[in-house]
Amino acid sequence: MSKKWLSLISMVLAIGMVAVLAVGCGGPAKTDSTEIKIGGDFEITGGVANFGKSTVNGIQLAFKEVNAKGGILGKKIVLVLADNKSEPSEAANAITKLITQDKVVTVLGPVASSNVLAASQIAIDNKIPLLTATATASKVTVGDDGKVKDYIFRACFIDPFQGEVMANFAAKSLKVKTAAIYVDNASDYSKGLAQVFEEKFIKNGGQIVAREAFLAKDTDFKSALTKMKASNPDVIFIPAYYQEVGLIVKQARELGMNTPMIGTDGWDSPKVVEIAGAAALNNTFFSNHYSPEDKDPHVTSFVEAYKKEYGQVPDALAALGYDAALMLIDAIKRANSAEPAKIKDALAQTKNLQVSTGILTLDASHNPVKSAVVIELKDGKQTFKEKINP
Amino acid sequence: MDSSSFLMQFAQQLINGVSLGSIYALIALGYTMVYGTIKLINFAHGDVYMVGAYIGFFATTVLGLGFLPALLLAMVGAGILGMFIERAAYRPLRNAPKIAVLITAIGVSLFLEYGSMLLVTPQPRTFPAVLSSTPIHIGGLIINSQQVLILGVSLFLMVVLTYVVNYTKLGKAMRAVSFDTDTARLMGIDVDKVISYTFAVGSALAAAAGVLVGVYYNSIDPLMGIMPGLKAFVAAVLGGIGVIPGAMLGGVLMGVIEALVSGFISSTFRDAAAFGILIIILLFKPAGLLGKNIREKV
Amino acid sequence: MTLLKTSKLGIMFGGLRAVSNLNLEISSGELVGLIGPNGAGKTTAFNLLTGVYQPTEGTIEFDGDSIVGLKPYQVTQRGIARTFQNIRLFSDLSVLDNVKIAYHFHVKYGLLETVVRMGRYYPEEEELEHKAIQFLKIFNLDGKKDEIAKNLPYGEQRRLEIARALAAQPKLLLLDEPAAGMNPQETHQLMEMIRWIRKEFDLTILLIEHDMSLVMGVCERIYVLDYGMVIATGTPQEIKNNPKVIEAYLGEEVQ
Amino acid sequence: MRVKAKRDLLSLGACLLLYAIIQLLIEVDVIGQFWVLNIVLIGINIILGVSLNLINGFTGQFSIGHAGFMAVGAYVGAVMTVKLHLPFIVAILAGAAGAGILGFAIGLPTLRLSGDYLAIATLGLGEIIRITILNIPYVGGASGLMGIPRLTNFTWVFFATVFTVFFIKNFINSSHGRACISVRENEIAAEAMGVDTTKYKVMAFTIGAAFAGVAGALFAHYFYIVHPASFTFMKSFDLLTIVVLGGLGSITGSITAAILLTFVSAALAGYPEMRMVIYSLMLIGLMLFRPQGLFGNKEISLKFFNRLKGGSPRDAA
Repeated sequence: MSKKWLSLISMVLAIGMVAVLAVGCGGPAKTDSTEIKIGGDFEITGGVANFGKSTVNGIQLAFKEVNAKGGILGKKIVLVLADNKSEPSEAANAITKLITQDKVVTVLGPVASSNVLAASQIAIDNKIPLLTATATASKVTVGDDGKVKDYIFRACFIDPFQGEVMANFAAKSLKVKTAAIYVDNASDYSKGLAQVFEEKFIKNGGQIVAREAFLAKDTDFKSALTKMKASNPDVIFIPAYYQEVGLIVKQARELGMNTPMIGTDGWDSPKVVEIAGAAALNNTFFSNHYSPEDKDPHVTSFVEAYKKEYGQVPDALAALGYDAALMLIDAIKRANSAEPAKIKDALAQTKNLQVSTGILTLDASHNPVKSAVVIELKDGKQTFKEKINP
Repeated sequence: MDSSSFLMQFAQQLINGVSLGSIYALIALGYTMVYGTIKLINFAHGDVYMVGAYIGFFATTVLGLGFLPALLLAMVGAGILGMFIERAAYRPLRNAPKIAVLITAIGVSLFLEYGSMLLVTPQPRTFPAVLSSTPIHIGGLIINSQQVLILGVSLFLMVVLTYVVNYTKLGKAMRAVSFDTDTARLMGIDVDKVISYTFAVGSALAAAAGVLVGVYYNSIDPLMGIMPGLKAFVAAVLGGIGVIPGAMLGGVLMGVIEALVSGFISSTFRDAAAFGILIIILLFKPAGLLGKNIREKV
Repeated sequence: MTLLKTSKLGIMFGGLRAVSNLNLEISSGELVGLIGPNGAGKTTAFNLLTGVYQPTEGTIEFDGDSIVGLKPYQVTQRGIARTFQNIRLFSDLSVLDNVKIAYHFHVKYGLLETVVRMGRYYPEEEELEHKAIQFLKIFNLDGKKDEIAKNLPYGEQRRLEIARALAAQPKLLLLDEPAAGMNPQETHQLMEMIRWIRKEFDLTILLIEHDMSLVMGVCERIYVLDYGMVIATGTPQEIKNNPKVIEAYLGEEVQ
Repeated sequence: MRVKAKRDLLSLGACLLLYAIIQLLIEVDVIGQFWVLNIVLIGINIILGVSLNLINGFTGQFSIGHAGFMAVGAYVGAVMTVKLHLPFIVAILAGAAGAGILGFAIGLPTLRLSGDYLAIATLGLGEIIRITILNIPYVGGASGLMGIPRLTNFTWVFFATVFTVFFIKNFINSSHGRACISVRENEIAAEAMGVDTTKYKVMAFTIGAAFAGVAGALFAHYFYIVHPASFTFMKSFDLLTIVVLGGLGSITGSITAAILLTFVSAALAGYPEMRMVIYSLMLIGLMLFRPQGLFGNKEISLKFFNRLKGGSPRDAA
């Protein structure tokens, strides 16, 4: 490469950087009266970028649909995205930018509970509602003092609910006495569920015979599985996301473990079947918001629309993102205003809202009350096992 | 647990460890080769491995190729990519401080990760089953045919590489460049070309690893190269970086350590143990297990 | 009074005996040369004396104490300073800083005084600078005190290295081929300077040199090393006429 | 000398003035929340960059585990306020002490290694620290430690930054600092000149780690939560980038690079999908353009800048 060329590239880069700086420092964006700006503080890069992407896809689909129908209050709804690099401090940074620079009226996101917790205080301080589609930790909506955080909402189950559902399912439906827990040590979602499951399972008279951990993005699970096999559990609880779940189930079966395996809504993705293979997944169960067998038109139309838009079947995060967007749209409509305080009040009163995953009502703690279903994977097909009401 | 079942478990963990370790070794081979020649920690190596896996993925799914053609295509593609990276990002810095090149390597690594994320989305893809996978049972122990294949391939490549480095003209040139770049140039060796080929070979190896791992775990994503890349580097250092059999030894050792720690101590401390053992070994053998400790002449 | 005494000093590298049975005895104030053909073990002997290598056998006594097992910096602090065959300056630092660093272990102020710049910091730094410049003056380098060491011409780099070694205020100065790469005129000046600094600083000097004119001209006593062993010792005149020495240098006569 | 003492006071005065101006702009809301946050981040990054520069740039020890020490400072600091209800200043000092002690304990054995081996060892140590934190339920493990009060503000960060910069600048310009630099320049010659190289390597490492701890404690008390995800080896790489981009052995360089990179990151927040791609290209471009870093190992000598940022050209004291 010639020197000249090199310095040319460097010059271009330097100019580009200055330009970026100039744009970035350009101060608060102007508010356009024909649109409603919603912030999206998401994991676009970094460790859980795939979850962030799914959730954003779901949200954007919902916004697109509503805009195609003329928007709300006569305005288009626009999602302004900011990346939090899958990291709490960046989540705080991103939400600050969204609120103070972009002047959004509500913020959707982030995915991980820890990132939501870092962002939520800033939302509260600025009196901007924050609606997370996916953060399951109880503390997200309720403070340490036990008070409900005014401006913070969520669209997903909380850890205690799903953990209890699966603990009960293991004890009562599978009638097992011993369980092993295989947890993603880097994920608060996973750890939160594991903790609740353990408590409830023991309360139901069960016994935890093994606790093993992996780290997100691991690909080899055989060592821990071999160890688990030796303790001979009746069931293995794997509160994790589909990519790792697929690999774990596959490798467990390869090691000759025919134990039933159970999990939570993170399992919901066709990838699980693709990775593990249909046969390996027999005798596995997980809790979810809805069952695809459920021929509810809301479910099928969502799945179809999503497939059409992105060329893939939605996973649980996409569905929850879509639901969160629907909740917000509904709240703005009911508030008949795009003022943050009014949106907040309307969100709190969300009731019997039809979303893709069912009928949703927010309780006093800003957590959705909706029934869960337990799904069995049979030859790669999701089949309805039982329904559990909260 | 009685002693026989303990032994069984121990043996199974060894199998798990060796199979995991052969994957580290496969990636470490390319790492160590590049380092051996130009003393650069090529942090983008793990990402070239990822790109290789994606080339293999698209070759099998879109082009409908079989395993071997896809593997070759991935190796060629990654080889070209490797040469390009070296040409564009590393060669202009040949005489710059090493640490500057390291930062560039980190830049390249980020570029590959997030560039691919833009191109292929961050969602994982599933590799089609282009190779059969049959569990083999040996008296209660279980091993997968693909694991045997991966181990075989890495051993094979290790032997081939050792041969190339020690007995071929290119290998001799590589060692000459590694020993003293300026003298090598004076001896009529086209240093740029040698380094370029080194990157091509190293990257092709990474791609081979990527495709094999893609088939074995059948799930790939744009960030899949980060941890294996780091661990492979650790493995290479453990074995003695720059030494080809060292990469193999280091890789297998890392795998076995991880398996034994998860199997008998605690899986939560698996990675910490791997790094810890690396540090302890370095303190006693500062150049790694098979590395020669070259003392500065005073 | 004996300043340095080694007895049966030796070191093995793998199977190679680089230095063996080395017995040196140097009195205070002496100026001694250490010569020998290439690979005779001269620099290795220096490295043994300064703690860079640990001997596999034998003893080193300096100023009445054993210094075997000490680290190089401890040896220096006891009073042995050296220069290197291949110049080892702090090449990106200024000439002045090079000398100041050698002064380092005489500085008394602590970390706290450093950071808040109180107490002994300013007075000592002032004195340090003053002394460093004094040393540079001796070597005629004070005019170049702010230049970067690696930009100096070769001869000046050699001088700077000696100045730096002197700044460590040693009792014994080890010079490893101080005249290497110098022209006869420079060598001559160096010779004068070596004599002068010995007198001025009341030093004992041991030097390795290939340049016979320098060794013969300046040293009072010479040790000749071959294959790691002392093969002769004596005054320059004695050495010149020693058949063993001639053989070592010119090779064995064909029989 | 008198002149130099006077110049120190002068730059200190300039710092106070700068502080007053920015604080005023914040009070009257000319600098909004977002930029306050980024100024705080800049301060924290300066502390991290300058302290890592002491290890990498001045002492020449290739360390890439700085995020680990930052993590220790953050967690120790947060435990002080959240669990033990101690005042903020105690948290900062405890964070510094915790990271410093760990730096000492780790540095003593590992600094025998050199070059790339030291690099990989420190990288490994950083990861070990993070994994260990993941496994301590007392500090929240994977959920992070929550409920940390926001005690850090511009004032704290500003003065901590000024203190760090002055501390390290004064250290470097002392006999101790020169001993550290001599280790970088030529370890064998340094030993031969009576410099206890191990001691100075460990000293630089300990001081660097302690300041990373300060930065960690400030960081923890600004973002309400500390989480292991904030301290991965990517964070260490970011910090290394600050040091190398600014110039190894240039304090003002690290300061400039910290400001530049934080601004770039903030500016790129508006392009979430392209952000890392642009960032990585910039990194490559800047390195090709200036492999020795923005300032090499020189300090900026423009007086106004020097006073403004509290840095100073290396005085030939």
